[in-house]
Amino acid sequence: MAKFEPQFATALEQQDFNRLNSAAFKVQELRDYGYVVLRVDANTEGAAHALAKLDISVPEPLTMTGSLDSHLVKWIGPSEYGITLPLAQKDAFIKAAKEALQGVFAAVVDNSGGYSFLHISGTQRYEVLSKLALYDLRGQLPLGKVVSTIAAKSGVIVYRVEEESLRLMVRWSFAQHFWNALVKASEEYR
Amino acid sequence: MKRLAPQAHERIDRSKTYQFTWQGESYYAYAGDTLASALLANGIDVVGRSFKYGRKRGILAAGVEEPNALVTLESGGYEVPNARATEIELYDQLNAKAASGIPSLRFDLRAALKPFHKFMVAGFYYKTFKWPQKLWPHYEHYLRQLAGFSEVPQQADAEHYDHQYQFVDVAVVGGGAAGLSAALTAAQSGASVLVIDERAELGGELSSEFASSAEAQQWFSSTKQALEQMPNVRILKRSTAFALHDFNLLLVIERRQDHVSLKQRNEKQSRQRQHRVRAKQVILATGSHERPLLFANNDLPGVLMASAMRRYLNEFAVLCGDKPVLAGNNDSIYALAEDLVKRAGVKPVVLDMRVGYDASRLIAAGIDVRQGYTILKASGSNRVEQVSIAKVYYDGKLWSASAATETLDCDVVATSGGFNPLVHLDCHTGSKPLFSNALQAFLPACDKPARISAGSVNGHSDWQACVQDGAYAAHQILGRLEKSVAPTTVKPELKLLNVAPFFCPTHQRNKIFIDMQNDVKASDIELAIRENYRSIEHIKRYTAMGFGTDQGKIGNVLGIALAAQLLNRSIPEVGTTTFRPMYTPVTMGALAGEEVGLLFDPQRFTPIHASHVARGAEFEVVGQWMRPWYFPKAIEHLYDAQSAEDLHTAVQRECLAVRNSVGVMDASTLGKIDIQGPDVREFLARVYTNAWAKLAPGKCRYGVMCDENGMIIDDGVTACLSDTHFVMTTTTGGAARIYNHLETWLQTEWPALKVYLTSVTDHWSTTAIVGPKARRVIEKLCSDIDFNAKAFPFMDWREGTVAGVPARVMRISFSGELSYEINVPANYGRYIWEQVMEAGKEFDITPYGTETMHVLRAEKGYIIVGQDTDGSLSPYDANMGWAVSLTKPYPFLGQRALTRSDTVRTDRKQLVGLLPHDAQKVLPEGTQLVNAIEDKAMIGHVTSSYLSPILGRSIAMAVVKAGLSRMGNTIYAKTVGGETIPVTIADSVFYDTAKEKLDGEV
Amino acid sequence: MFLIRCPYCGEAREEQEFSYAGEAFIQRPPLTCSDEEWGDYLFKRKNIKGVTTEQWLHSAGCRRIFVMERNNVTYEILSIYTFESKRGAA
Amino acid sequence: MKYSWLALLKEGLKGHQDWTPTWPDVTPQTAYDVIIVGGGGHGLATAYYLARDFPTKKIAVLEKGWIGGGNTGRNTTIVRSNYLWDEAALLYEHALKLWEGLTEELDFNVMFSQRGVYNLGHTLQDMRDIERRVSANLLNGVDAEVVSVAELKERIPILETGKQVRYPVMGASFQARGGVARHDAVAWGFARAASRLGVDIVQNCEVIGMDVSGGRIHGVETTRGFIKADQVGCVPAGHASVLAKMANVRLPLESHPLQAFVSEPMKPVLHTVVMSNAVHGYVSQSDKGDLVIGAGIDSYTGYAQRGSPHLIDHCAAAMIELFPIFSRTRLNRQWGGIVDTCPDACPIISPIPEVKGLYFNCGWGTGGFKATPGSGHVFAQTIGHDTPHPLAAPFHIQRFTTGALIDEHGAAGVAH
Repeated sequence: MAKFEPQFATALEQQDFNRLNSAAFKVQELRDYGYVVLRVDANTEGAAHALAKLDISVPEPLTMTGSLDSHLVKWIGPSEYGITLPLAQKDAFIKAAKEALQGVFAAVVDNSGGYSFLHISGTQRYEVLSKLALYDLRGQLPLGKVVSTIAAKSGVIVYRVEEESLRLMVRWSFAQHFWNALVKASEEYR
Repeated sequence: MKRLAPQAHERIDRSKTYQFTWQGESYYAYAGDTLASALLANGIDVVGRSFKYGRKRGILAAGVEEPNALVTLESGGYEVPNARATEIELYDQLNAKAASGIPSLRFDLRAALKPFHKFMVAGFYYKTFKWPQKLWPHYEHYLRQLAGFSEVPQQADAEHYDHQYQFVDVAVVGGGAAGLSAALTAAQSGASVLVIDERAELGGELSSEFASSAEAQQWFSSTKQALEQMPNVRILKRSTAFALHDFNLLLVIERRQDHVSLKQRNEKQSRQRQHRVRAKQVILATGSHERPLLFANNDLPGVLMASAMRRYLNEFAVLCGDKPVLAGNNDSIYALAEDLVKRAGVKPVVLDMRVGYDASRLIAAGIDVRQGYTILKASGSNRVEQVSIAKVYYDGKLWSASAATETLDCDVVATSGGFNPLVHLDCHTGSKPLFSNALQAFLPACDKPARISAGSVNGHSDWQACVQDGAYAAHQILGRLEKSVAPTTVKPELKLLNVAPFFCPTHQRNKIFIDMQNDVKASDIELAIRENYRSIEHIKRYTAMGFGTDQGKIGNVLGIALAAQLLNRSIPEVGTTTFRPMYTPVTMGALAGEEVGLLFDPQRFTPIHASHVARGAEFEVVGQWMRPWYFPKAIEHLYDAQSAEDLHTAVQRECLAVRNSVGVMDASTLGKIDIQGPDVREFLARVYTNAWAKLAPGKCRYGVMCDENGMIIDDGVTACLSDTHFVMTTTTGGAARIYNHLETWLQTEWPALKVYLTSVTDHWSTTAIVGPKARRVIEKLCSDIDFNAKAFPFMDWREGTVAGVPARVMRISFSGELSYEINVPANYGRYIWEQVMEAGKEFDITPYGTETMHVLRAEKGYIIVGQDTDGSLSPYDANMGWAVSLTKPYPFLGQRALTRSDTVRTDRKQLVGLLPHDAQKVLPEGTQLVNAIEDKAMIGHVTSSYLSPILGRSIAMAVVKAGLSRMGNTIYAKTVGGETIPVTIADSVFYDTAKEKLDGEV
Repeated sequence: MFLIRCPYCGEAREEQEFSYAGEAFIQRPPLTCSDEEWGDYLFKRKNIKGVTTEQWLHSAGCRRIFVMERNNVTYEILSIYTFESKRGAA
Repeated sequence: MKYSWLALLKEGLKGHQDWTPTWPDVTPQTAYDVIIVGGGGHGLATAYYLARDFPTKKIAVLEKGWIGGGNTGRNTTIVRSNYLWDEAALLYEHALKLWEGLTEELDFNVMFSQRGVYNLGHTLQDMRDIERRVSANLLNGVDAEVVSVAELKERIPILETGKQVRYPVMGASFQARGGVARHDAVAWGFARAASRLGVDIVQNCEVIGMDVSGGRIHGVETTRGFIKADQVGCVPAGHASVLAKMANVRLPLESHPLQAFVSEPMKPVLHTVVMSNAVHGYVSQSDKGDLVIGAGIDSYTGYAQRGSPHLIDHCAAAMIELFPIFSRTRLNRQWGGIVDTCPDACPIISPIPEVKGLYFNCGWGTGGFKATPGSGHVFAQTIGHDTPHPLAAPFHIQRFTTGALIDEHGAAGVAH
């Protein structure tokens, strides 16, 4: 058998990121994050115990707990949490989660490949995004908040962990369309 | 008519002279002019022709209500049809021509038909051109040529548009006295405020006051400055709020570049932007439009609105005539008279229908003021030259005019017949305006939550009251927003302009124009009522009143008042027609915004897409996805450089490669749903028609899904990972719909079922290796799975490492060949594809697209939901009774429907195979089927049809009435092209009926 | 143009995030029902002019389905609640 | 008075003083043989054909507002008959044949303009569906043809037929006999013709109750008093469910907003009707010069005659996709109708089994206007003979029990 060197690619690998790289508007695609969907009713006894073991405190609606360098737990819906974590830790986390939740009505689903992870910054970020997003990202997305909404006719998850930037997840298959929309919307600021 | 010497508060900049072209001739004007003021300043009277009679028309108004001065602006990709001269800001090198005139503004055929005008009354076409009916298209052809204003631009748009979503506490519509005052009060509380104004400069009608009131000027400057400095205030100028929808969704068009000369436009910026504003509270400070007096020939050029004449005078320093006659039924005309004396030294004749207004100041200044008089008729050829006036009397109900008339010479007539508050936005969500007798006007009801009106839209006439009303309105809504507010302001008293009741002279009503643009005359309204078109909507539709580009902004209320008089009813009893968006016309491109071209709808791509592009694939649109359709090979020619295979050639090659060796296809677009929980089996058994209780981990099963009507809506393979964990696949086009469908059932009907659904469509990339040599390819890439046919049988799946990547490999088949579907996370999708291509090189592995996939599955009789089914086929109809289990402990979706009297009929359309007698004849898909050559009664249609390369003949799938019991019968396909093709009904499995190929090369 | 307060997300969102999912609380008859009862269940809707009780799915948000009482003449939203709360109350 | 050029000439010379009411305003009598509820095109057509074919019956049309004020006056006026399923095609073809003689029949120019209707295809499946529909049309005696992209470009030069758009056009079906008509004229023409045959047309008369007992109808309660009748035909478009409720009948309907809009009037540039389901829009240019554009149905129910603006935006984008030169034209007015839709997108033309003497004609979805004369005719026959007209029989309400749906959703698409 040949020696294989798997090549890891992201959804927007083919795009020229220099096109969106100004002080006014800058977009980066983050390669090093995994995404795990956790479905569980945290109020059940077994679940509470397992979550504690995993060091997960369940966030309130539209908020996040944890941190990006271990696991950032996003509220997606009732009994549904999206966990962003360093890619290198993903498999171990899934294994640990599945073990901890053994016997509990829960689901742990790897959805890392499902998304493109974007980091959006620049002084005009809200001006650009307000052309595409149905949600008031400028006024209604303080630090620590996460929303699932629509932008450029694509479903997106937008969240804020830093003062000067936004993070956004868009499904892989929509990523190129979303990119094209960002390029067009930011044209006047480049 | 001329430009006056510089005026103190004019809005033109005389330091900048612009050249512009009108009707092919060159003129000059100043920065700050509108095209209308520039035309007036250059002495141009006739700017348009009317719709029906081709009558000469001049500029009537100064704003968006203008019905006459429609122009075609620019050309090519910058052409603007039907633009109003009154709203075009002049820029250098502007090029405009009249939008009307057949063939020209100077000579109009419709005007030449003058002897026939008396027959061309409202609705005359309903009574004529009837016989013979067959000739109507010919009449219509000529009538169409006479209609319409501008041409549609001939080129695609050179500019682009965008949208912006805005979220504010308070949106203020209108930047006049009331709007600015409201905005300031609201902003001072800390609320976020958006001010929307349609003009180039804030101020609205207040600007006309600057000339006479230093106080107004000062208030304006300080308020404007204050607002501009507040960080919580955003001001949108050149922006029209054109619709107000429920929950205060205010739609605004901002004209970002229309005022810039073509050379200086910034192509990176949108031409116009649609703001979609969600405001917690809306303040409507939309103002009002003046309406004219009615008299015969009131449409002559040189007859205009008093407020327009005042605006041209004060803002643009344009005097519309040296010998003005001002006529009105309210106090406002006196302000114009004063300004004319002060600014231009012109002494107008002032006619006031009423008596009693104290005009002593004007009389003392030597002005001829005649109270109790009005105009009955105007005359002139290209422009008004004379008016006949008469004394009028009001008996408490109706006006009458004395028989004796007097003639005055004049060169301009300015009239005011009262004001129409701009209630439009308030009415867009269904509110009905309320008629005020005191104001002789319809006022906004403002009876929907979270909005309030302020200023002259409420009937206020002096600017101080508007300022006060604006502050009052802001105060009201701040209370609702729970913002800290400044001390209470009081609601200002209404200062009445004492508008006299409606009057329409009784003579020559066929010369009195109610709706100028559509040539609706007073006599047309009389005729409509005579013919029993008595509802205001009937009157409108019969006469076309208010149908124009101005949507009756000037004429409608006059028409309503006349109708009320003729019907002997009150104005509120007659009511208004419905106000609907748009308030003023909106560019189609601005509605669309950026979502045109490729952004019209998302294009979805698989992780392998770039590889397909590199291999020259042609793509097929499936749902939103772009799927490879076929992979044409380049063909070398002796002389030409190169061309590519056509669809047919490529598909033949691809099919044979799969059947004889190995092919590869991208199956990533199939929907995938991860299903977990203790009740998964029961859930699957409820949503699929077949049984799921015994499917062991490591196994896969095909399932058919029905709706509650018992008809097939989806199908796919579901793999069992463990007793509590399954992964379902859905059709490509059905993925989102089925996911929602399943969630809905789970959440509403079966909340007790412990099942979690997660869409993982995008996470997995799927590469299918298909063909007798598939095993040999995959074995080169994966060593930790035993691919022996016995160890890894059909409909099993295995976890393993493919080319170094953890993968789920499923042995399922949509072609009847040995097939492995390799599922890896999307990040490795393209890599795996390329590895497979590399490993398959020695077998000449052939990538194939959806077309070949379709042929291969049709050879095996596998259905495609949506192609072979259309929502009217049950599993039994599809000959898939084997996939229906009626013995499950709980009914599946649609189970009950399968036993209805019509659903159990044996003569329903059923899915069968067809073999054309001529084996080279491929039936067009969709072709209908009949029993006998001459029959017209259809018994079914062809759903799928191909030339099968492996069989060397044509095959088809079809639905045929009672088809399953008619094997071997000959029936006929009736093509659109007129052919009748004999075909034999056959089993739908055409190839490898013994399933010998499933295990591939042994 | 609806602005809908999702009871799970706890804040108002644009209509485009939601999918209308038909009349709420339609009783699903048992397998033993008559053709007529099944036909009524499948197709016959109250189709009220006035206040309707309907299901909406927050399809682009939390993917939960909830109940909305809405006046389909004035387009006023009278109340929004979850199925759980209804079940709890019943 | 017969309408003609001569009449116009005579009246014109007299100053148009002697024109008589197109239909007289009447006060309702206390009893009729047949009451038609709903004074839209379908209701007035029903009354006209009833009066014409059953001259002994005394007939009234009760309209709650003004005639033609519902969907008749708010649609995009497209007329065609190229439906897929036999039942629908035969019904609409029956209507189209009546359209072809309607102006003469009614002595009122309804401006029926057979300028042809194109239904565009944008995907391979669209093209299969087109082939299927055209093939069926031809066998049903409905004129139809499949048109290639190259041919489309020849016939409609302003149509974008290039490949560099999101959903390139791949071809079309064409019905040459399809076209448009003047919507208001249809209502007025039928009203005039019906009233000349003795039908009472009563405006501002809302039905607020039905007298049903002993399994049959005895009359209707209205805002202008009780009116007795043995037969009541309801043709209330979007309000069918409201009316049915009065007789304690449930219908398989949902009423949704359907939006449309028009541009400013411009010189003629589009001489036919173009429809596209895939990009969601349909357009023709009126004789006045307006581009008349129809958008999609809002997903929710609504009786407010307004819908959501994002549908309008999407439809405008669709129009620009098809006709890039429309981008700079300006839209003047938008509105919404209320369409009552059946689960199988086909109408109900049916006696009500549980109430003798009560009939419903409803559920036309977006297909109502084009059916007006045919719908009126078969409904009149159904009421007159108290048994379904053969063309109406498949549209019996019973089909929702047996499952014999006529599925126009499947392949034919939904926009009209």
